[in-house]
Amino acid sequence: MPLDRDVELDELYREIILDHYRNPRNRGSLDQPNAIGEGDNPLCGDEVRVDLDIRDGRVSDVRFEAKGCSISQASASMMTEAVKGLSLEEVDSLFETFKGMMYGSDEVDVEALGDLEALQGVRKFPVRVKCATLAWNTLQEALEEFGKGRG
Amino acid sequence: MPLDRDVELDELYREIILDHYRNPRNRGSLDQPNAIGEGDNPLCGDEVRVDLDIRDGRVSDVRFEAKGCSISQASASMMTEAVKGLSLEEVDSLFETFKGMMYGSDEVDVEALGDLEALQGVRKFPVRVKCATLAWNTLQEALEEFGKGRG
Amino acid sequence: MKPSKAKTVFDVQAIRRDFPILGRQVHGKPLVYLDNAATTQKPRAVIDALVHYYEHQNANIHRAIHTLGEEATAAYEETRAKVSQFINASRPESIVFTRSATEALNLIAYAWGRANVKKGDEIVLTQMEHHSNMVPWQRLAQEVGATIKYIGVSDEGTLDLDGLDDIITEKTKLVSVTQVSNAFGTINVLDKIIAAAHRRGALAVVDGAQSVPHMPVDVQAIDCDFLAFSAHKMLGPTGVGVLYARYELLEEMEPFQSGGEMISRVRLEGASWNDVPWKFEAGTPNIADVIAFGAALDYLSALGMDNVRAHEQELTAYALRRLRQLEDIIIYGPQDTSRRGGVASFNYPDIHAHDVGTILDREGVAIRAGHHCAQPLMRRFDMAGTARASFYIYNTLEEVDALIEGVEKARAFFSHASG
Amino acid sequence: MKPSKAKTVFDVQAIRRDFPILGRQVHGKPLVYLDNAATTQKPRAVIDALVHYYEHQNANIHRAIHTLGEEATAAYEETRAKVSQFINASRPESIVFTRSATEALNLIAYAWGRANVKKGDEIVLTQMEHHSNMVPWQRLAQEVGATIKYIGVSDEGTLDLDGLDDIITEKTKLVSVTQVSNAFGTINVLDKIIAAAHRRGALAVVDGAQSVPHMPVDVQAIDCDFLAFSAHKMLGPTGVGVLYARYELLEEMEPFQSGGEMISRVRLEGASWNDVPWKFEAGTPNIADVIAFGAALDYLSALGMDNVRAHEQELTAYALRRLRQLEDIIIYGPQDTSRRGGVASFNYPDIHAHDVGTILDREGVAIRAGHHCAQPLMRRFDMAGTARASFYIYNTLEEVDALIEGVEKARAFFSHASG
Ligand SMILES: Cc1ncc(COP(=O)(O)O)c(C=O)c1O
Ligand SMILES: Cc1ncc(COP(=O)(O)O)c(C=O)c1O
Repeated sequence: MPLDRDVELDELYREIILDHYRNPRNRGSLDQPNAIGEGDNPLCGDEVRVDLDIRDGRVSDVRFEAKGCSISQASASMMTEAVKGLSLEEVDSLFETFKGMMYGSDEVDVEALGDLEALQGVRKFPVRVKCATLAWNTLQEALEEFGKGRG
Repeated sequence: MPLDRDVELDELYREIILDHYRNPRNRGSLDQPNAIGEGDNPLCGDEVRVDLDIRDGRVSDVRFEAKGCSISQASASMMTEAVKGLSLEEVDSLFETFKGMMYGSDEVDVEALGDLEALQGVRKFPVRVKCATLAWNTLQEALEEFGKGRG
Repeated sequence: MKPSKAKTVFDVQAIRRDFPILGRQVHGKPLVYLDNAATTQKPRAVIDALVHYYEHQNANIHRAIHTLGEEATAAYEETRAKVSQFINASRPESIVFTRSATEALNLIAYAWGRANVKKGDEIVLTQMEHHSNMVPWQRLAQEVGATIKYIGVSDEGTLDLDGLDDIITEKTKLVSVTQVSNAFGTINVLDKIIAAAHRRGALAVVDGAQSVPHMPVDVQAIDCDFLAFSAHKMLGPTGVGVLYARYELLEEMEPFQSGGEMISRVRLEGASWNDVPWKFEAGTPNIADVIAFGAALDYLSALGMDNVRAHEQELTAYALRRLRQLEDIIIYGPQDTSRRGGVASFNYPDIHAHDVGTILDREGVAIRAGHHCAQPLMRRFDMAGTARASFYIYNTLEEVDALIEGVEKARAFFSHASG
Repeated sequence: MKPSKAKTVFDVQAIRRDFPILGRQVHGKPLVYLDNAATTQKPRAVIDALVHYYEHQNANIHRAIHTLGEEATAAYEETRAKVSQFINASRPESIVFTRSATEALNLIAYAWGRANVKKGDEIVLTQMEHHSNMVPWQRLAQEVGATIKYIGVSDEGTLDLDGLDDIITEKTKLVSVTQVSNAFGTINVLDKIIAAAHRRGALAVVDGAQSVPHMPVDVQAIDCDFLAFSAHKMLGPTGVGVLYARYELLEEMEPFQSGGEMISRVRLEGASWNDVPWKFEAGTPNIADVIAFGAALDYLSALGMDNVRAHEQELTAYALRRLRQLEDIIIYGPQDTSRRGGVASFNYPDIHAHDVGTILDREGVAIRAGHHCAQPLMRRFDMAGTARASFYIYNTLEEVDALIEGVEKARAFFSHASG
């Protein structure tokens, strides 16, 4: 139904998002994670869990489990791909850039986001923004807990 | 200011009411009441206390103390005059007639009310009806308590 | 497929004209509002009642000696009488105004529960309760050391009443059950449960948030001790809830909140309480909205609650029929519309309800997607949520068609996009 | 006597045109509304905001995936941000919406008080508190075995702060004081009291029901821990109250009511809570009225709270001046209008306030007569009540003249009638 296409909707559900939704990367759990985050969105019931293996200040491995909509699952999957191998500082700064994009700041260098840039279309759907940021917030909490444990 | 007179207001504050307000009858307390009622109007803070001496099923003596507006005080004063000497059944039936008048029932024999009839004008001022009935409700509670004590 | 030609029980087009919001467009499409279990739209008469109040009568009530205050007080108390009639309470003093059904349930838990439920006692709920009829009891139970037992839910989404006698026992102090499930639409048969509660000396609370707006409800016939519901789910304004209680219970109970309006005397040493029901309405109440709620009750009474029910049943039957024809779809709750309110709750196994909701919204169709504040029920069916369309007096068969088209579009969108 | 020619700080006639109710007649006379401490009238902008909401956006909030729900949620949260700015809170999450100031105070007593006030602890109030800031603490104290101590009131109607150090002690857990007396208009100087409370490790609650509507209030400057006020006393709709609390306190506190909206996860075994402030807003909130309250805040902000205060001070000074000229009259509270809000509270020794109120009403003048929900203060002055005129932005010097004429008429009526 080409004549009937809804451009904003196509922007929300970009092909790459649907691909991550259907074929999630890094789904599952780690045997011995040294940081774990659990998050949920009280407003819609989405739930996510992130397992991390952090070595020498870097994310050496990461897995996720999620119940939720295509956006929250795709976002979680894309996030794990994006952060694997990054230093904790790099993760922080990537999250800042990502939030900047989701909350519509103009100064964001979307180039730096790689595939994550595909989530831009969510901005037009304010209620879905929380779906896109859930995994990231959960990751951040896990890293904070990890930081405290060492601190 | 005769041209400026407000008929309904004059009906509310009939001369006889103002007289009872200024020169209350049976004000005070009894030395040995065998029934006491205390009532208040939570909405405006009016307070009334009724002391009764009941003998052989009749109100042989009655006194009241009241804090409140002209209507509540005059009504209490007029009530004491009206019930003194009546049998408890007669008090009941007088109260019914009185309530009938205050709540606008058409079938009321106002003749039977004597001076109390002067309180008719209060009907036009719904918020003041409670002021006029306070003493009566208090009396009734005292009689109920008395009845229980004997029952 | 064309909409059924069956004539509905009242003139829906005339009703629609009474609801200004139904003229609105969403994303360039006419609004199709199917989220009525969350809140309903308001007829002109209710909006006008608010405007009239604020333009002509606005004043604080119960203690005013002036004309505005007198008029506002009379109008406020008139709604109490209307509510009482609407649910056939034996007297208006059985009606307490709260902010919401939620507050009404909390009031019971605080004012009755704290005084009457003790360590070792039991409270009986069902697995399909709305969080508002679950969390207040969980907190009460935890605080006093009581236990909560749940009546289970069958695969069909109905209450499982086998073994009721093992659940409601001598230890039970209170049974609280929803009359209609907001998540699936299941109409619960209450008489067995309430009779069992009373037989054991327990009180029966009915959550009427989804029943009172949609069908005739008679508290004396149901024989409940408490009933809670919300004005905003039955054409009324937001911010008004109702607690019905047997008058004697209200008399025995201590107040919940305290302050202005609910007192008789206050001294530095303590206070005594006003009469029932004002004892339970501390502070300035939501005067304007209570008064406007009266207009909502008038509107529903004029339609007749039997007709409201019949209209919703017709829409629901049609919606279920059409949904069943969609491939792969899962529909929750009883298929028999005589046992089901105006709710259609469904899922595609491979499309999340949120995604269906978003695509429907682009078509102007407003449904709810999620757990519907009934997470334990969702878990019972091992899912995060459902897509839920819920109907009311102004909905039409054509709007059901729009829903179905939207659902088909969601399906097509996801398969097209994947293709 | 002619009204003072002093030009008021803003264009009152223009303001009056914004208030539809001011065109109303009462007993054939133009309405003179001087009962603003009980509730204020509403400008067209607030009424329009309600109508606009119900005609265009009405939906349940926070969990909706559809456009109406999204818009309603944004508008609701926007008012939270406006309230936060209005009282200079450090963040919007410090603002909890309740039904009323009364509910805000009860929320503190239940959710903070029950957890933190223990047997033998002390709570400090004043003798001039409104019942809403007295009875909840009395009940709390009775329940846990704490003691209430009162700061006394001088003959002038001000707080007696001598001996404050004997009243607020190591045992004090909480001090709750009104910023402005609703009965007399006294403005209380809070800094000494709040500093004393904090020095002893107690929390400070401010009842702002009569201050926030009438003067600039800055919670950070006052340094209070909690502040309570009501929308309906500041041009807003009925049914909305505000609790401000320091964010960290809200985080520590357990919820008050529970149910929908305020949860994070619910299981059959128990629940966990949503973030602050939603944790404290159980059930469907009063969405429409919160949104319309935003329009009231805009209206007041546009006028400027300094100007509101200045206008009321001018009216009050004029009213006190004229009242003082009446023979035999007794006026309560400070005569110095810099220490007094827009309230004139008075009595004739031989005419009851109700009788004055009734006669004024016949002249179209609405005042309050009675105990003003401050019975202990009335007892302190050994009276059942007072007649109280209270002013707001739309009142004029001419309306003060109407008040005085009415009072003279009451006086004449009673002496004429007795003659
Ligand atoms: C069954 C049921 N109970 C209680 C409630 C709570 O109603 P409110 O949010 O108006 O308090 C709802 C509303 O969703 C409901 O559907
Ligand atoms: C000083 C004060 N505190 C509290 C209240 C209670 O306000 P509400 O009735 O809106 O809860 C009032 C209102 O009369 C008041 O004047």
